[in-house]
Amino acid sequence: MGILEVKNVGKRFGGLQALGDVNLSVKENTVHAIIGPNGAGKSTLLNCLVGKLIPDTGSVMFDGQSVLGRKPYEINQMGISRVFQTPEIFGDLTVLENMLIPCFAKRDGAFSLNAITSVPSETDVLEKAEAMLVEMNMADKRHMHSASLSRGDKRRLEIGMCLSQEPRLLLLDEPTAGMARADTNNTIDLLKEIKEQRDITIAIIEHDMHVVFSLADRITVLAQGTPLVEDDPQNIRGNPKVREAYLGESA
Amino acid sequence: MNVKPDFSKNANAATTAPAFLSVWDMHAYYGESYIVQGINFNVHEGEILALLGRNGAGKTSTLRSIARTGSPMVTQGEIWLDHQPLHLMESHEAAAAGLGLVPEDRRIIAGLTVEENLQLAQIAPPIGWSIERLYDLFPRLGERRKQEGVTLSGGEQQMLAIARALARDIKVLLLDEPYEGLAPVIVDEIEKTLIHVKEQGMTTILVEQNAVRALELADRAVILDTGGIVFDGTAAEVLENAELRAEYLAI
Amino acid sequence: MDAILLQILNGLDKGSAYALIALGLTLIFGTLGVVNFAHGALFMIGAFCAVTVQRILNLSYEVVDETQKDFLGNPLKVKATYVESWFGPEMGGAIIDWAVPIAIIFAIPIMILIGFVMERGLIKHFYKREHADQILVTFGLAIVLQEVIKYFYGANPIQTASPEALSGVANVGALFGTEIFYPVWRIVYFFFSVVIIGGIFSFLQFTTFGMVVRAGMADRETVGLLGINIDRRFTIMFGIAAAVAGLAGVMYTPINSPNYHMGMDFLVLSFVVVVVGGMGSLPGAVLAGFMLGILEAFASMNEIKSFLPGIDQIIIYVVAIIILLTRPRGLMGRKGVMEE
Amino acid sequence: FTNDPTGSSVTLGFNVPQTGPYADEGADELRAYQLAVEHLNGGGDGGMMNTFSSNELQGNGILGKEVKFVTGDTQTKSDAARASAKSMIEKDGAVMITGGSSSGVAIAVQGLCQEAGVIFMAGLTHSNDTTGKDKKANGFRHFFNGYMSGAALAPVLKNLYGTDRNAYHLTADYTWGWTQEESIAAATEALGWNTVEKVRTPLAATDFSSYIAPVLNSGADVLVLNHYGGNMVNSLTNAVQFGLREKVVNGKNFEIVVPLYSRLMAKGAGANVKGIHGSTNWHWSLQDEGSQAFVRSFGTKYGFPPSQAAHTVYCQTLLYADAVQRAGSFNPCAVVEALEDYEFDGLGNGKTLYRGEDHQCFKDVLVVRGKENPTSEFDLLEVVEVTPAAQVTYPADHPMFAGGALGSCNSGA
Amino acid sequence: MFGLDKKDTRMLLVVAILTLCAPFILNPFPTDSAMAQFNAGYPDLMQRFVIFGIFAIGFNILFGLTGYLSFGHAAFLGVGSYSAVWMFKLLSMNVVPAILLAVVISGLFALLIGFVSLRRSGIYFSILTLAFAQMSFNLAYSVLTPITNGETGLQLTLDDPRVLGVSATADGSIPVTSLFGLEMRSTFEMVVGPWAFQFNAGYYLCALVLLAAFYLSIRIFRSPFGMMLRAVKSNQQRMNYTGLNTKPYTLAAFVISGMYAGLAGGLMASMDPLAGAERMQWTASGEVVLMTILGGAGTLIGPVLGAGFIKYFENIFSKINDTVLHNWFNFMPDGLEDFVVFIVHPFIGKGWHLTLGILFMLVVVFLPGGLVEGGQRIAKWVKGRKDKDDSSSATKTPAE
Ligand SMILES: Nc1ncnc2c1ncn2[C@@H]1O[C@H](COP(=O)(O)OP(=O)(O)OP(=O)(O)O)[C@@H](O)[C@H]1O
Ligand SMILES: Nc1ncnc2c1ncn2[C@@H]1O[C@H](COP(=O)(O)OP(=O)(O)OP(=O)(O)O)[C@@H](O)[C@H]1O
Ligand SMILES: [Mg+2]
Ligand SMILES: [Mg+2]
Repeated sequence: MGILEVKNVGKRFGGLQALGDVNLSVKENTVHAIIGPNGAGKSTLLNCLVGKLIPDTGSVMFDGQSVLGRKPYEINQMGISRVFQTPEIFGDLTVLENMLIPCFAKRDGAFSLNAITSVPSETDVLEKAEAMLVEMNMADKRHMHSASLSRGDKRRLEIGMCLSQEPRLLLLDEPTAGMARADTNNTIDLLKEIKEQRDITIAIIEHDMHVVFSLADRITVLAQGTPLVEDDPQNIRGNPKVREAYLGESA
Repeated sequence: MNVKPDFSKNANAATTAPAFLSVWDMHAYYGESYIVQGINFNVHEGEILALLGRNGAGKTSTLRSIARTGSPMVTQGEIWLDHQPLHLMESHEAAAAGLGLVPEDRRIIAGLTVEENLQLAQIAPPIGWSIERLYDLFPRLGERRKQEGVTLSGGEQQMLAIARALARDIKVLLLDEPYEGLAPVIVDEIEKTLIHVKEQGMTTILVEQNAVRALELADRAVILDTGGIVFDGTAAEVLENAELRAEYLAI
Repeated sequence: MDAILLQILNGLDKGSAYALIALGLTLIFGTLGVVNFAHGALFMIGAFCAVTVQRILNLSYEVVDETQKDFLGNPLKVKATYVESWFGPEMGGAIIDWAVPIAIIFAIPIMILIGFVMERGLIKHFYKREHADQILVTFGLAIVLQEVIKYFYGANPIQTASPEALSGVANVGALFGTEIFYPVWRIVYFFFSVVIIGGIFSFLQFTTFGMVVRAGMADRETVGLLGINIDRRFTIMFGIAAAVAGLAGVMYTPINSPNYHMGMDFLVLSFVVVVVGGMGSLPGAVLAGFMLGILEAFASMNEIKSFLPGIDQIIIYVVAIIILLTRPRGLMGRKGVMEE
Repeated sequence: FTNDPTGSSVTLGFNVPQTGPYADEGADELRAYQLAVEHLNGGGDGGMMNTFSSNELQGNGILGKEVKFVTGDTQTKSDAARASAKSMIEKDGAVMITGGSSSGVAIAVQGLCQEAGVIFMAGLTHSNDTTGKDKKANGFRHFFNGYMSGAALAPVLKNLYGTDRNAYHLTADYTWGWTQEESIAAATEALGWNTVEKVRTPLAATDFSSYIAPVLNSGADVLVLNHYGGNMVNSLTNAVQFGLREKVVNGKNFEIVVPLYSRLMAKGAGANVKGIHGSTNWHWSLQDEGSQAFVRSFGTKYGFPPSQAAHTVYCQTLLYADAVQRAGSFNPCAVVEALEDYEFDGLGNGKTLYRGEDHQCFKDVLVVRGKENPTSEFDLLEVVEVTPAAQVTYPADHPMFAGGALGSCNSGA
Repeated sequence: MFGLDKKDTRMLLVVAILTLCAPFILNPFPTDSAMAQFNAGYPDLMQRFVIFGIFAIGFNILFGLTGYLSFGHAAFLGVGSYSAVWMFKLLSMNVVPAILLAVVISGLFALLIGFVSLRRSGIYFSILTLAFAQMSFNLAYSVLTPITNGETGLQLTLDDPRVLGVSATADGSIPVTSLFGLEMRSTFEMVVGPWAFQFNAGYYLCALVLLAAFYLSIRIFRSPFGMMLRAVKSNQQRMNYTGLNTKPYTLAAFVISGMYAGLAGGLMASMDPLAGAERMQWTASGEVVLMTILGGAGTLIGPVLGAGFIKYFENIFSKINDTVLHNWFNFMPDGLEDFVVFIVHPFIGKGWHLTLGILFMLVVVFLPGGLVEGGQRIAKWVKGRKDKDDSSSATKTPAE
């Protein structure tokens, strides 16, 4: 049994069957990559996992509990964090504040009327956020408005925010898109390290094969809403169907 | 010392190269932060220029300055496109003069369908590729012509953004990370298209994190770092110069 | 039965007034995204165009009539209008009588001009600003316009009658074989509204203008990058909206005597209509206008008031609340328009 | 006592609506106040000071002190009116507050003046409550009220329209409207009229079509509009639009009655007022000496005749000054004593009494009609009947005025 | 100090000094001078300044932090006023129970309206709140007259029960509001040369409440709760996917700001025991919106400034009339005097609205951050002249 069990999930948008019949099992403490052509339904699948969309059919179990029918914040409190395809951060807040919010959410739960203490006096949370900023190599930008970060930086910030929640399952939707090569490599290292240290499971969507092959323990190829194959990275690389439908010559 | 060339006349090949697009001593700010710090470069007709640099180097800002978006604010400098002074124009005039930008966050217009997004590009002359021809290039878009543009998958949106630029008859195409989020096969497709339009005489500036890929396509390269130009030469030179690659491109 | 038919007519008539005012507002507020608290003022200015035309046509010189005395006991100065002395009492009288329809001809260019000036001079700088700032600036503008009108025309209502030929009542019931008398001018108002609403619809529906403006609303920058001069289109849109508001005002004058704060009276209501109709939707605004008009007419019937006292005072708000709670974006709202 | 004027001048507070729907009435009141102050200080032609039955006023101010005034804006809102009155009392040291153009405001300010210990001379307020359940010892009203309108109108209506009538009331849904509706209905029912329906209309309504339409089928043959200001202008206009005036119901011509009329309203409703009856406190066309004197000095100064609001407040200013003069003191309690049960003449409505029990004034009430052929823009109403004071007088404990207590005068000491 | 950082402490102290010395500061002109017209240091207006300041501070907790623009906040103020007056009628003239009840009732009312309205966001939310408030106003004006006394407003009368007090005083008047015997209207007048300063018990009570309210709002702004609210404004989606439930956050902010409004309403009734229905009208709700924006939404001190600004105009400008103008300008030759008066005339007295409208426009156009930004610019200019090479201004700190 994997920590995440997706069974027979289907989703239609009007006339379009975006997800056909998806079965997926993600093992604890592995990196599971989902790849596939554009519009294959990868992001849609992720949306079904975090409560952004409700699948028409099927079930999604996380750690033995169903996530369907729960609000996004409840799912997150169960231990699932998500990085979006286009960065979703608090643009009006500073980088440090962005980092503080997930730390508070982790400590205080979904709601807390903590209106009397001041933020600077919450040393434990502050320390944690600062540490995460250092880890993400963004400590020098802590007082910038996050809206004015360059896009690569926004993405790194978002990853940091999710990591600081210490999720059990981290969902990444193209985390390195638009990231400079050096940072991409840093991110790969960081994710590897985190997986090792923190006992975390990662599901990642990526088009950058360099990232996929350096990280993934297992790869599912999705095409037109249904899994084409699921296998080890080596076998996927060699699979002619995948090469033709997805990788092209450049792989 | 640089001497300012006279762009407005038919530039004399002897003094300066017969540049098609010239950027001269351009400075730009976001509010009070000084981002583009006095850059000069030329692009010749029909060539592909790769504009490279780390995250936050100022690539996007440079493209947006050329396209006259107003943000960042260009405080000084001249931009000439085929003897037309872009720096005196507003963005819609620059677009009419022959500039097309594929912005980095795609900027698909909410509330409009795929087809309307394309039609919108053909309201103001000059008109380029027909919508049917664009659908031939990106069949996925043709299949989704009635779908609201912003609900497309990430990669599909990227296709739409590129198609929208081609829908206008442009002389210079500014591409801000066009491959981002695209499946490798599609990237191959687009590369072919770029070569095709280049053969027809289109001039292109390409910003791309996948530097090797960009350099293999490009004729020349400009490398930016913290808002200034640190290298301007042929693409081959960059590929050969390991030091340069390591320092600015981390490859 | 007749009573119900009559209330339906009343509802349609009220509704056409609401729809027309809301239509102008939704062009600015629902489409351009500017919270325009000066819209009521535009409506009011339209009405005062009619007042002004009437005043101009009534411009007169004084003739001393020794046989009569004024309130201080001096010989009475009798007024004679220039129009009548130029065109003769017959023709002149007719021209004065038709002041309100004549005002329409003047109001269109004037209102468009006011719209242009307002947009170019002020609103243009506020598209990107927060709604709060838009509220403050347009509210300030509304006060200023209102006070200027008050300064010149006073605070009391000014009677502006419809032409003799269009006043009085007509038997609408003839269509159904009964007798239902309804004021002619209100019927005119209804058809006028339908024509204007239809005209605006077809303009925005059958041309790309509407799409471009909507696109510009969603993302000005990108539309600019596609070579479209969005500023100019916004200005035109504003001019149209001002003209629609102004025409609604001109036509409304014979129904209720205009005064300087009539705009404020309608302002809140028109915002409610637009939002209930759904942001960004023209048909929504029109539908909501008619719906609220009819409901209001029914709520003011004695039969209903007697078991729900005061319902006519709150019916619009009650309906608004119910609709907004059951339909997240009003009747026909577009996603993403002013939802944050 | 509060704000005892110690210097060479005394300050009065004129608190009128300068913004909002009654701003024009407020402006006219201000003109009359200025005129009154001018006359009190010995300027101008003296106006009604010359016709006033009391000869105490000398044209040298009040008790020899020059009269100064401050003005404020009530905005026709109780809150704003009280704020403005408070600032006159607390900041400017006014010993008397006067003005207003709506009953709610008058009652609210009257309450304030009672608490603060200054005299309040109510301006235009027609609700029975002002000198009924909300009466206050420090407040006096020169204007007439709903009951008096009914009492004055009833005999005229009887003569004109007979005793067999079905009346339909449209009433502005707030306290003034209710008291007027009650008064008129009682007065007409006493004639033998039948009240078909009493319908409340929202104060904010601008289009009354949906309230007018049911009148057509109700069997009523008289419509009573208990509306004031913009409400009345619109409801009357709408009623005429719907052809009510041309209708014949129960074999009789359909009639409309507007119990409280003013010239400014008549102007707003234009031709629609022609032939419609109502009551008013005073009209410039009155031929008595006092009215003539007032119209002359007002008309000469401003170029048009005064409204009833202007007349009311002018009288009140003179009456206050006269009372102080007679009492020999600005002390509110002395003024109250001087005004209570004071009878005088020469201020336009014949012999007038300020009744001590409720501080209501009793004088002749005018029944007017919209003029068919006005000779000028001011000549909109004609007086059909001057109802003598005796006919509109009621006992102080009349049920319509029950509840509340006058209390005792408060000098603020 | 007080758990605030240095900057906030300084601001709190400045506000404290300003409010406590207001009777001096607001009366800068000698009583008999022509400029005395501009003096605002009399009890009623000073009370209004601070009461509307409280109202605006509360409104800003909702609007400034979460961006939810309520167009019905006046309803809570009205409800607070009515509750307080009822307390005076039924219980006693002591202001404490009245104010407490005002806060509690308006809090409950806010909970109800907030719970429903917060199901929508953006303009839809604004219109829902507007609809609720307009309904309350219309009903208060007519059908609910037995509770609200309609148009006239709820007033005290001589026959109210007042179980813990007296219905009428010995000399037959209505008793006055007090704080355990200290009458709210008692005023001590201090005459210094040509100046007269008034120290009013009611004002000082309001001022202390304002300081407490202001202090609390600083704490809220600087607390994790305040940060969460700003995050809600910035990106609700991210909030949800970060495991935070936005609804209770916004609802709590709504209720808190409703209670502030109720507090203001209760104080208003305590200073002047009358509650009018117009307090609940949309124009009143609009006024607090304008105050907040005019002062600077999302800043701490802005709403108070905005409230003062508008109230000053309403009460001072509207009272300038032609006679006053002639007094000011009578040093000029006659013709010129008349001309100047003629020019100024439309803007004062009954034209005060015109001036206010023009000022609204000028402020938004030239000071996008409201009056606070004006202050900041002046401060910066002064500072810039002191040390020209201070270049730390590049980073934009959240304004206060
Ligand atoms: N709200 C929607 N309405 C209609 N169609 C939708 C909607 N959302 C997604 N789709 C369609 O569903 C398909 C799957 O989209 P999805 O975003 O999951 O693709 P993806 O695998 O993430 O692709 P990419 O790699 O390009 O991001 C796409 O074809 C998309 O156009
Ligand atoms: N709106 C903005 N306001 C203020 N600063 C900004 C803004 N946008 C970008 N910047 C800053 O300008 C600098 C250059 O940003 P730019 O987006 O041009 O970089 P880039 O080279 O395109 O980077 P990337 O590869 O990450 O897209 C960065 O330091 C960024 O923080
Ligand atoms: Mg995707
Ligand atoms: Mg970039």
